[in-house]
Amino acid sequence: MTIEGVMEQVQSREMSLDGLDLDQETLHEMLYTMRVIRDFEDAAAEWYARGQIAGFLHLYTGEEAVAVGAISALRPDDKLMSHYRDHGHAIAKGSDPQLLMAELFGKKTGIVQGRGGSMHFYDTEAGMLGGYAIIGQHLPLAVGYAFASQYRGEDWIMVCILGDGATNIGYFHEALNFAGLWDTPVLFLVENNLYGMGTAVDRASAITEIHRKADAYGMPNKRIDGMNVIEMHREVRDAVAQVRAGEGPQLLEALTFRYRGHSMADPELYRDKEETEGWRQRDAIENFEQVLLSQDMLTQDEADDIRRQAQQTVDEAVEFARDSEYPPEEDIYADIYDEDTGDELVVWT
Amino acid sequence: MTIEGVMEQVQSREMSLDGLDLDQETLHEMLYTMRVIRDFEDAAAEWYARGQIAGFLHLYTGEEAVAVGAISALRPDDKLMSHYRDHGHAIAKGSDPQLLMAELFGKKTGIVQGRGGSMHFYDTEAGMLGGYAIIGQHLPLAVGYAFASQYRGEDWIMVCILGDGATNIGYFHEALNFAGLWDTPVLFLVENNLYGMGTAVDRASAITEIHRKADAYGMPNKRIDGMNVIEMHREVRDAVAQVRAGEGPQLLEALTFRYRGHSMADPELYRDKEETEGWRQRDAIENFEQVLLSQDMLTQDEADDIRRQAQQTVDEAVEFARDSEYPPEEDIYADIYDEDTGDELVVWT
Amino acid sequence: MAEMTYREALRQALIEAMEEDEDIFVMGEDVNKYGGSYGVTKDLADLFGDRRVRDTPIAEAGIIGVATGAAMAGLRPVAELMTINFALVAADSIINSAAKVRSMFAGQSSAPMVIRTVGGAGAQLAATHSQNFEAMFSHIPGLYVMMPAVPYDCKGLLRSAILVNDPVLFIEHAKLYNLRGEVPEEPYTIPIGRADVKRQGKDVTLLAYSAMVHVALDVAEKLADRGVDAEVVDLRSIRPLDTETIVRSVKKTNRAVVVEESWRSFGVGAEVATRVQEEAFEWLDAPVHRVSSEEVPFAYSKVLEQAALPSADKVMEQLREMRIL
Amino acid sequence: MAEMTYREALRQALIEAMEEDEDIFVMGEDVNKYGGSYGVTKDLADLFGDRRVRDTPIAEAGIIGVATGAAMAGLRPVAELMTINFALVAADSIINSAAKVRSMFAGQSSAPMVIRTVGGAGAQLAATHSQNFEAMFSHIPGLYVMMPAVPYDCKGLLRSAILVNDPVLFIEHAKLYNLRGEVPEEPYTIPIGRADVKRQGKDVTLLAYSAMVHVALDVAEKLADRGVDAEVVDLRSIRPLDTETIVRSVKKTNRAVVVEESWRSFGVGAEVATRVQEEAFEWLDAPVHRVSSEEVPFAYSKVLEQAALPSADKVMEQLREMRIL
Ligand SMILES: Cc1ncc(C[n+]2csc(CCOP(=O)(O)OP(=O)(O)O)c2C)c(N)n1
Ligand SMILES: Cc1ncc(C[n+]2csc(CCOP(=O)(O)OP(=O)(O)O)c2C)c(N)n1
Ligand SMILES: [Mg+2]
Ligand SMILES: [Mg+2]
Repeated sequence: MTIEGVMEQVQSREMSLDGLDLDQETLHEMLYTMRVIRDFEDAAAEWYARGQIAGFLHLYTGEEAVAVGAISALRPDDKLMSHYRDHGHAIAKGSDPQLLMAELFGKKTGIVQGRGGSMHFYDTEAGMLGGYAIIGQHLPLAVGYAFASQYRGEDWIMVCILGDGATNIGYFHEALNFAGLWDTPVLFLVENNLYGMGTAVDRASAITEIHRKADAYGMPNKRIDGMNVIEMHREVRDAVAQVRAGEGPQLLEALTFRYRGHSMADPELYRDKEETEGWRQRDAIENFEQVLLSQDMLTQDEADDIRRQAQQTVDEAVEFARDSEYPPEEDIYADIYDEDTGDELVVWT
Repeated sequence: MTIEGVMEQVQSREMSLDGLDLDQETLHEMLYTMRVIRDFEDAAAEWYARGQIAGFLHLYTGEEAVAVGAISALRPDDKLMSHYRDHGHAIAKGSDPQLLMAELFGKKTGIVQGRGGSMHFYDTEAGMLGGYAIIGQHLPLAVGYAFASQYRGEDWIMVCILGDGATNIGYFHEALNFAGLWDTPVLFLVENNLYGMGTAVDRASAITEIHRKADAYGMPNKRIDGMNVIEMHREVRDAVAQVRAGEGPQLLEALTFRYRGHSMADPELYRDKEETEGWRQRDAIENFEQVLLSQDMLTQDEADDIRRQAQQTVDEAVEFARDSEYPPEEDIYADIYDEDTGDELVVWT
Repeated sequence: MAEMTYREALRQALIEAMEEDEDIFVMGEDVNKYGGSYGVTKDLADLFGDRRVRDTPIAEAGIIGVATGAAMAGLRPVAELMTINFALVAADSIINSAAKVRSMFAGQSSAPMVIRTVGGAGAQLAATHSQNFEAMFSHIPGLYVMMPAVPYDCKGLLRSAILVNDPVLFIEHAKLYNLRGEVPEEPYTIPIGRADVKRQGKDVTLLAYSAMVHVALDVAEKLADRGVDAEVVDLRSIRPLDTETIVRSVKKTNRAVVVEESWRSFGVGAEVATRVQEEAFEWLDAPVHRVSSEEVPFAYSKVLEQAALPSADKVMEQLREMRIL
Repeated sequence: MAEMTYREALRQALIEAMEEDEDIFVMGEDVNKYGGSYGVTKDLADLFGDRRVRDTPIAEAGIIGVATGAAMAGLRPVAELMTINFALVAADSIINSAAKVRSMFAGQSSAPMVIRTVGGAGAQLAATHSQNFEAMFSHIPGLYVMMPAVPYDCKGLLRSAILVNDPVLFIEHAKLYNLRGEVPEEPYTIPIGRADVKRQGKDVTLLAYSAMVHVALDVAEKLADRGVDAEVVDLRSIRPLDTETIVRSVKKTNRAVVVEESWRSFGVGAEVATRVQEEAFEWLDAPVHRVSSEEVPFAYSKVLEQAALPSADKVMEQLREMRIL
C-alpha cells in the first residue's frame, strides 16, 4: 500500500503541541531517543553484517515515533511487554543502550547476559518486561501481569505492544477477552506496519481495520498515526489516563512502516522499493525535527547536537559491547530453576 | 437470566410460515424429529442411570428447535460438524437413532463402532462429520472441510455448530479469520444456551452479544430465536443460500437453553430451578405443535401419532442397542493407521 | 491422623496455603460457581471470595498465559486445567512461557505457579479425553511434573508445588479422587523429586506412579501369595525423576518392571528403563520391561478401553515371561 | 544422479507430487509471496498459482486444523509450520484432531496430510526458537514422525509422507538446508519406518538422526583413525522407530551410543536405549549411553548455545568413558 493510501485512513493531523504539557527539554529528549533508536539499528545492521551479531535480528527502523511517542506518555513505574522487534521499545523505556548492544553481541554484560539476544530484552529496572518471540504469547502474560496491579490495588498499568500479524493468532482473542472481562489495566498497542513478515495485512486478516477487532471485547479502540510522534504521545496519554483510572483496557492501532526487511534474512520479494521509498519521504524523525525547528522549539545547533549525542551514545554502546566478555560456559546451567530452593522442597538425584 | 430477559434480545416473531415452502409433510417430519430427539435424550438419561451408558453424556433436551430448524434448511449433501453435545444434530441430519443409541451403549453396531461414544458421533452417509469434544477444535476443521468444496468448485456447504462458551477460545478467532479471508462456504451456528458448563455467558465473554464477534472477521451475523423452529429454519435457509452462492461465511447465534445439567455429573449449583422452569414453559416442541394445530396444519390425531411414532423409534433404538454385541477386544488395534499401506511406504518392525 | 479422600487432601492443601498467603489465588474453568469439575475447589469461593477464586473463559492458552504473567508479577496462581488433554491447547504457554522466563531473562523473572490438572483413562471418555501427557511435559527443562497416587502425597506435594518458585505441572488422576487414606491435619511438605517406596521387597522392583501404583500394589499382593517379594516404588515426581531411589531398589532386586498408564513409545517407562540400565547395568539380571497402555487412542466402549489399559493381569503376564513367576 | 541441496531435494519432491496430483496443495505462513522462510517453497506459486500455494495468517492451530479438515474432505494438504517451536500452539490440532479422526470415527475419516517443519538449534535463536520436540510428538499413536539427514532421504521420505494416508510430521533441520548430496532425478519413495545404516562398522553403533547423523559420521572418521570401526545408524523415522535395524546393528557391535539433539530426559534416546536393552540385553557389553543436549533452554550467545549442544568431542568423551577409546 502506498503511504498516501494508508494515511488517508487515519485522521493524520499536523503536529500540534496544543493541550500537551511537553516542555522543550522533553521534546528534545524525544527527538534524541528517536535518533538513538535509528542509530542503534543502523549499528546493529552493520555489526550483523560483520558477523558479530547473529540469530534473528528484526530492526525497528522507521517505526521510532510509535515507541517514543507512546512510551513518553507513561509513568516510570508503568510496565511494558513487547514482541521480538523490541529494541526501540527498550530504548524508549529507558534501558541502557550499552547493555542492549552487549546483548546483541551475546556478551555477559548484556541486558539478559547473552541468554536472549535481540528478541528477548528484559530490564526489570526500566519496566521493560520482555521481548517475546512466539507471536501473541505475551498478550496473556501482559494481561496477567496487569492483573497483579489490580489485585493489589496499585495504579501502574501495562502497555502491550504487538504487530498487525499477531492479531490473527488465538492468543490475541483469548487475551483481549480476559482483559475485557476482568477489566485489567492494560493498553494494547498494535504496530500496524502493513506486513507480517512477507504477508500484507489484507492477505492475513479478514478485516484490515485491525483496531476494530477490539470491538469484539467491548474495548475502546482507535487507529492513529504512528509516524507522528506527537499524536502518538497524545493518544497514548489519553488512553492510559482512562486505563489507569480503572475504566478497563483499550487498544490503539498505530499505522507505521518498517523501512527494512522483516529480519536481516529477508530479500523483500513481496514489495516494491517504491513503497518503502514513499514512507521514507515522510520520515518521522526528520518530520519531527522540522516541526520543532519551525515552531522555534529547537535551534539548528541544538538539532545537530542531538544528532551528534545520539550517534555518540550508540558508538559507545558498540564499544562497550565489543569490549565485553562472552559468558562462561557454565552459565548454561544458571537460572533453570530457582537456585535457592531448599531440600525440603526439591531434591535432584 | 430469565427467559423474558433473554427473549427481549431477539426479534422473536410469532411462528409464521409466510414465504416458506414447507409443506405439511415436512412440518410433520420436523415435529417428529424434535420429538425423537427429546425422547432419545430421555432414554439416554435413563440408561445412563441404569449403568448401560457411561462417560460424559451431554443432553440436548430443550434445544431441539435449533437442530431441527437449522438442519431442515440444508441439502442432504451439505455437511455438518458439531461439538460433543451432538445427539440432536446427528438425528436431525438423518443418522439412524438405532446406530446412535448403540454407540451410547458402546456396542459394535454403534455409529462409530463404540469408539467414540456420546461425544463423537460420525456418519459419512448422513453428512454428519463428527462430534468433537475439545472446545473449538472443530471450527478450523469445518473451515478446511468447506474449503474442499470451494477448491473443487462444488456447491455443498458446511454448517459448524458450537456453543457460546466455545466462542472464547483461540480456535474461534483463527477459524473465523481463515473463513473470512478465504471465503470458505461455512455457516457457523452458535447455540447460545446462556451457559458454558456452570459459567454464565457474562462471566466468560467480555461481550454478551456473541454474534457480534463475527464483525471482527467481516462476517454477516445475527442473533435469532433458537426456541422457534420455524424462525430457525427461515434464518438458516437465507444464510445458507448466500453462503452457497459464494458470498462468504456467516454466523448465526441462536438463543436457547438446555433444560438439564451440562452433563449427567452436573449438580447445577450455579442456577436456580426457576430459571429452567421458565424456559420449559416456552418449550419449543409444545409450542410448535400448538401452532401447527391452531393453523390447521396438524390434527390432534396426527399429533398423537407423531408422538407415538417418535417414542417407538426411540424404544426400538434402545432395543437394538441392548441386543447388540460389544466390540471384540482386538478392535483396539483397528484404524490407527491406514491398514492398506504397502511396504514401499511404511514398515513397522 | 485423619482419614480423608485424595480430593479432600488436595483441597486442604489449597485452603492452608491460601490462608497463609494472600498472593495465592485459584483460577480456572468452573472453579468457582461450579465448584471445580472434579470438586477439588468446592466451596473455596465461599471461603476466599470471587477475588481469589476466579472462573475463567474456556481459553486454556490464555489461562496459563494470564497465570504466568501474574506469577511474573509476584502473585502465586494455582491455575486449574480441567483435564490434561486441554493442556495441549496451552502447550505453548506452559513450555514457551512459564518454563522459559527465568532462564531466557537471566533470572530477572520467574513464574512461581502451579498448574493443577487431571490425567488418565478409565472413565470411558474416548480418544481426546483419556490421555497421559506426563512424558511430554517432563521433557521440558524449567518445569516440575508431579503425579501423586495417595492422599498423603497429594497434600504434601501440592504444598511443595505451591511453595517452590518455579512452575509445577501437578497431575491428579480422575479415578483416584475418592481414594481414602491417612493424612496429617497440619501442613507438611514432601520434597519434589523424591520417589517413595510404597512396599518393601527383595525379588523384583515394580516402578509405577499415579493410578498404576495401585495396580502394582495389587500385583505385589498376588506375588506375595506365590512367595515372590516385590518392592513397589512410587515415582510421584516425574520431573525430576528420583534416579537414586529407583536405582537403589533395582540394585537390591536385580529385576524391574515399569507399570505406566502412558503409551509405551517415548513414555515415562523409557526414561526410567534407560536410567536403570545406565546406572545399574551390572546389577540387572534381565532387561527392564514395560507394561504400558497399548499404543492406540482410547476408545469409549468399556471393553476396548480396558483392553488398552495396563492391568494386574498384564503385569503378571510380563513377570511370567521374565520367569519371575 | 544429480547433486543438489537438502532444500532443493525437498522442493523437488513437492513439485513432483503437485504435478501428479491436483489435490495436493501447500499452505503456511509466507509460503507464497515470501517463498518460504527457509526457501523450500520458493517459486512454487509461479508454478502452481495462488490456489495451490496458499499464504496463511499467523495462526498455527488454525493452519493445522484447516489442513486437517481439508484432508478429511479428501484433499492432500502439505502444511508448513515455520518452525517446530510453533507446533506447540498447534499441538492440540496435531494430536487431538489430525492423529485422532481415523480411529475415533472408526475409519470413516482420515487425515492424509504432511506437516512440514524445521527443528533444531545452532542458529542462535535462543530459548523458544531452538527446540526439538520429536520425542513429544513421536509419543502419539496415529502420527508418523520423520527427520531426514541427507538430500537423498529428503526427497524419498517426503514423497512417502505425501503418499501415505495418515498425518506425517516431517521435521527438517535448519542447519542442513544447504547440505549437498546425490539425488535421483526421478521420483522414488523411501519406506517410513526404515532406518538407514549410513556407515558400516563392527566395534560400536552410533545411533543418530537429523543433524546428529553428521556428528556421528564425523566421530566415526575420528574413530577410524584410531582403529575403531563404528557403525552409524541414521534413524530417519522416529515414529515408527526401526527396532529391527537398530537391534541388528547392536547385536553385531555389542555397544551403542545414541547421539541426539533433543534434551536427554524423556528424549528419543530413552526410547532407543530401552528398546535395545529390551531386545538385545544379552548382546550388550555395556549400557547404552546417550549424548544429548544439556537439559537447559538454549541461550542466544554462541558460546552458551554450543556448550549445550552435543558435539563430536562430547561423543568421543562418552566413548572414552565406555573404554571404547
Ligand atoms: C507463533 C509464531 N508463528 C510464527 C512466527 C514467525 N514469525 C516471526 S515474526 C512474524 C511476523 C509477525 O508480524 P507482525 O506481528 O505484523 O510484526 P512485525 O514483524 O511486522 O513487527 C512471524 C510470522 C512466530 N515467531 N511465532
Ligand atoms: C479445550 C477444552 N476446554 C475445556 C473443556 C471442558 N468443557 C466441555 S464442555 C464445556 C462447556 C462448553 O460450553 P458451550 O460451548 O457453551 O457449550 P454447551 O455445553 O453449553 O452446549 C467445557 C468447559 C473442553 N472440552 N475442551
Ligand atoms: Mg507487521
Ligand atoms: Mg453453552
